[in-house]
Amino acid sequence: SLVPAANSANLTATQSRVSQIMKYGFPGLDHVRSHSDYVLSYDRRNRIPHWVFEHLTAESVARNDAVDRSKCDFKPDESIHPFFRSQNTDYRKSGFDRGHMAAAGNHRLHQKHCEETFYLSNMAPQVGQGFNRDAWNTLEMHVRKLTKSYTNVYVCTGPLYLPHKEDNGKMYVKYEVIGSNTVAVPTHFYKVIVGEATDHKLHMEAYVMPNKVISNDTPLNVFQVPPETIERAAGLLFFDQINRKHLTSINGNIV
Amino acid sequence: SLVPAANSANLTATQSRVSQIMKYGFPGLDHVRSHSDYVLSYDRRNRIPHWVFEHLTAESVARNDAVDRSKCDFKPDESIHPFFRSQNTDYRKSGFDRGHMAAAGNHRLHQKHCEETFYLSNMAPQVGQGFNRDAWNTLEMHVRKLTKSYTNVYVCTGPLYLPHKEDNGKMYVKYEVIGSNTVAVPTHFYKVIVGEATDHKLHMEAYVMPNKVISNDTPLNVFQVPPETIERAAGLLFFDQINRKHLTSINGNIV
Amino acid sequence: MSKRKAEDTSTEMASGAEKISIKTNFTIGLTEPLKEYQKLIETQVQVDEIVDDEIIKNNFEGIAAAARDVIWQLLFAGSDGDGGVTSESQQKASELLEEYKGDATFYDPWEYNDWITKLRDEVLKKELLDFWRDTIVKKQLGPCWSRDCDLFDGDDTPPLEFYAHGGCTAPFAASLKVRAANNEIRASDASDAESSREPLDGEERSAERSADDEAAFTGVFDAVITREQPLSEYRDLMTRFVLTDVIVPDEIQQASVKKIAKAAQDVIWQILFEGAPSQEDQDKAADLLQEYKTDSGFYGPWEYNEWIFKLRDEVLAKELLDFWREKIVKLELGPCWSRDSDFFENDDDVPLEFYNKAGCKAPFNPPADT
Ligand SMILES: [Mg+2]
Ligand SMILES: [Mg+2]
Repeated sequence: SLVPAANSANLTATQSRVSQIMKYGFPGLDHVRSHSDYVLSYDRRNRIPHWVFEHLTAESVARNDAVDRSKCDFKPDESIHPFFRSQNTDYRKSGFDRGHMAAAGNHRLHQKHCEETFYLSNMAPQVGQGFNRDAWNTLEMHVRKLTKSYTNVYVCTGPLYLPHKEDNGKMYVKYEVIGSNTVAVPTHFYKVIVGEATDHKLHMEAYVMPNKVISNDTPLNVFQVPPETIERAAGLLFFDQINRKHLTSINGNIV
Repeated sequence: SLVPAANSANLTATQSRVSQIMKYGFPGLDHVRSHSDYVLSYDRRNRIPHWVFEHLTAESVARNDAVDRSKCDFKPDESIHPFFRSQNTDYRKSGFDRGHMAAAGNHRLHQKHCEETFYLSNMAPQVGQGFNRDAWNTLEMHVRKLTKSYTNVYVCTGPLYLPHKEDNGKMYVKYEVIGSNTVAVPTHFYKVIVGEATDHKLHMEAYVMPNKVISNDTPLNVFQVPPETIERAAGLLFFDQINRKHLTSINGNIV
Repeated sequence: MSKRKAEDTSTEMASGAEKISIKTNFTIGLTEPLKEYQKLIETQVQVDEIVDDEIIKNNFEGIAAAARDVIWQLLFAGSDGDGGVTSESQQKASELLEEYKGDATFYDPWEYNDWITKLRDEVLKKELLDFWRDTIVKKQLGPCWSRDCDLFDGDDTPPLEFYAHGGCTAPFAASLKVRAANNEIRASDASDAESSREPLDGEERSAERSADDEAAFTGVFDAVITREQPLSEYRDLMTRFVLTDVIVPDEIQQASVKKIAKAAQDVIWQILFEGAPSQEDQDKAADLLQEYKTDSGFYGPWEYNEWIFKLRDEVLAKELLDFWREKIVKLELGPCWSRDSDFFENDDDVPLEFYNKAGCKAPFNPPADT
């Protein structure tokens, strides 16, 4: 079963919360794990997620002093087979941050929601200064801010391994792997977002950012791409349950 | 009898044939496709299989003149979404063979069995001369020959993307991608085999070969590796339904 | 079910297919047959706009038929009437045949395989023995098999018989024999190995585990840092008991990190506040403080963030204003926040207030959005 048995409402992944988060379809079905406030598909070969899915509202991202961040700690995900589980030791001295895919700041309703974003299965190695702590964070804040314009914000986040052309004219995919569990360092990260307005109209935005130092004065829209580009590269289909013709806008352009 | 009777009921992927092939467990569950005589898991990001599973007997690999190879032709797999489907055009002029994962020569009971191994979803780019047509073929013939010693032979085949260390001391995964669908060229291929003897004892063999020209005088046992090595690298668990303690031998060593 | 299947197929159908007309009648002249053939393949088969396998195959069949025609003409048309084929014609036929076979291995070997036997028979009948030996046999232009083409398996029958004419043998016959012999040797090697190899001993590693690894694993060790070389002693403790290759349970590792951190706090406190610290003392304390802060960014910043306030207050109380300005403020040794540690996000609290003492302010700007 995708969903662990629920004891207290909201604090474990209930069937109904999962259907709410995944309302517009699963991008893929490989090793899906449901947490109390986000859903994740795990890439056992690369020891990082394929995708994580979140459902945000103004309430879930609001500041909440009842959530104590100091009780949140990066921890290995025991539900992943030890052969494929990343460890804190893989990241130490690697030069990369343990970058949240489902951002901690998106899950502020309950202590447990926040704590569950600290599973290492929700992390991917990200350049720290200049990326995770800067441009990528700006994008995460932009997503949270969308809850001011939309009643519901759905966001899918994950890694990409994009090819580049070399001098011999051939295309190659190349990425670093860190630690004894050879955790993949993605070349890029994506976010595909759908905002549901009060009039029920749907607006999509899609972003790809390179996993490297990005100048702080780069505007966010530089990173917008057609969602199909991400789908082809990631091997996933996003918001499959929405006919693209029913979208009012993509990346701000009326469709 | 473990061998399907030669009638039309066996010409599509029947539930019972699938359970027979997959008797000892699925290595993973990502986009599983069942054909009439093999089962495949498709990697939509890399446009090649994660793994293919076959069940071989002396009968299924025996020469059969009723199967006309000239009617077999490489064809795109329409069951794969067009974003993720490899095409013949991806391979042309690439310098790589369309390398069968489930080998055509393992499926000689029926015309349809053979033809279905020609779906491009069953292919991965392989070096032709010196690999697909030589060392890798030798390994495939070795597997067929095992049907002389064992009543049932189960074999799982697939690609690997192994990291290497560069001069800066860091580890990288690097592989070429070909064609407009960016089909991945794996760095290595694996086979994990279980032979079921007449006394019901189980024997496992596991091989990894680099996707490059291999000298014809290299003995096969040079490529034997502990099965765990492949599992960690591939992100898969092979023959999960067999307790490793119940194996009589691994790579010829009594365990 | 996907709501998007319909759209996807419709866009796929529009892919270039109808732009190129389906032609099956291709012709290749006798003057520059190779060039003409290559041009046709380039424009009608290998062009990126054509992606439909049916059209590609159809065009290839048409061009291949034209190639077969012209090869036949080049080799046999001259010989009955005006006596013999010129070596120039043979040369042209040879080049084109080789190119055609190369393409046939990818697009369709079956027609080629059928036809090449007819060509051979005619070549032998017309006694074009030079062409037979130097082109067909030497360049291995007989039927495609697994050595030429990914459509075949290695256990298909090699076309040995095809070449066994006019005093020739297949150029690959010798290597086939070597391979067969090798396979026999391999088979016997494998059975030898079965008896001789010992099972691997998985326990070896643990027997060799050093005393340090043992201590790292159990967390039982003394963390002592002296005033003499505090940074190198701190690093030594971290290296031996934390940065080990042994897999240590996270709780034990955290306790070890805390123990070493406590030792670092103690020695920094001693250096700064037990007697008047020299410049050298202050440098030492700052070096260690900086390293300790960096590590706490990874292992958990909470203790550091609490303690650094106490340190600050004591530094200001003791009026160590140089240390405050040149070290704590300038090196940003205040509480960890998102710039220092992946535990935080940019919209978490920014420790601006910490630095607002003794005429200083934070040496960084708050993020634009807070
Ligand atoms: Mg982050
Ligand atoms: Mg092959």
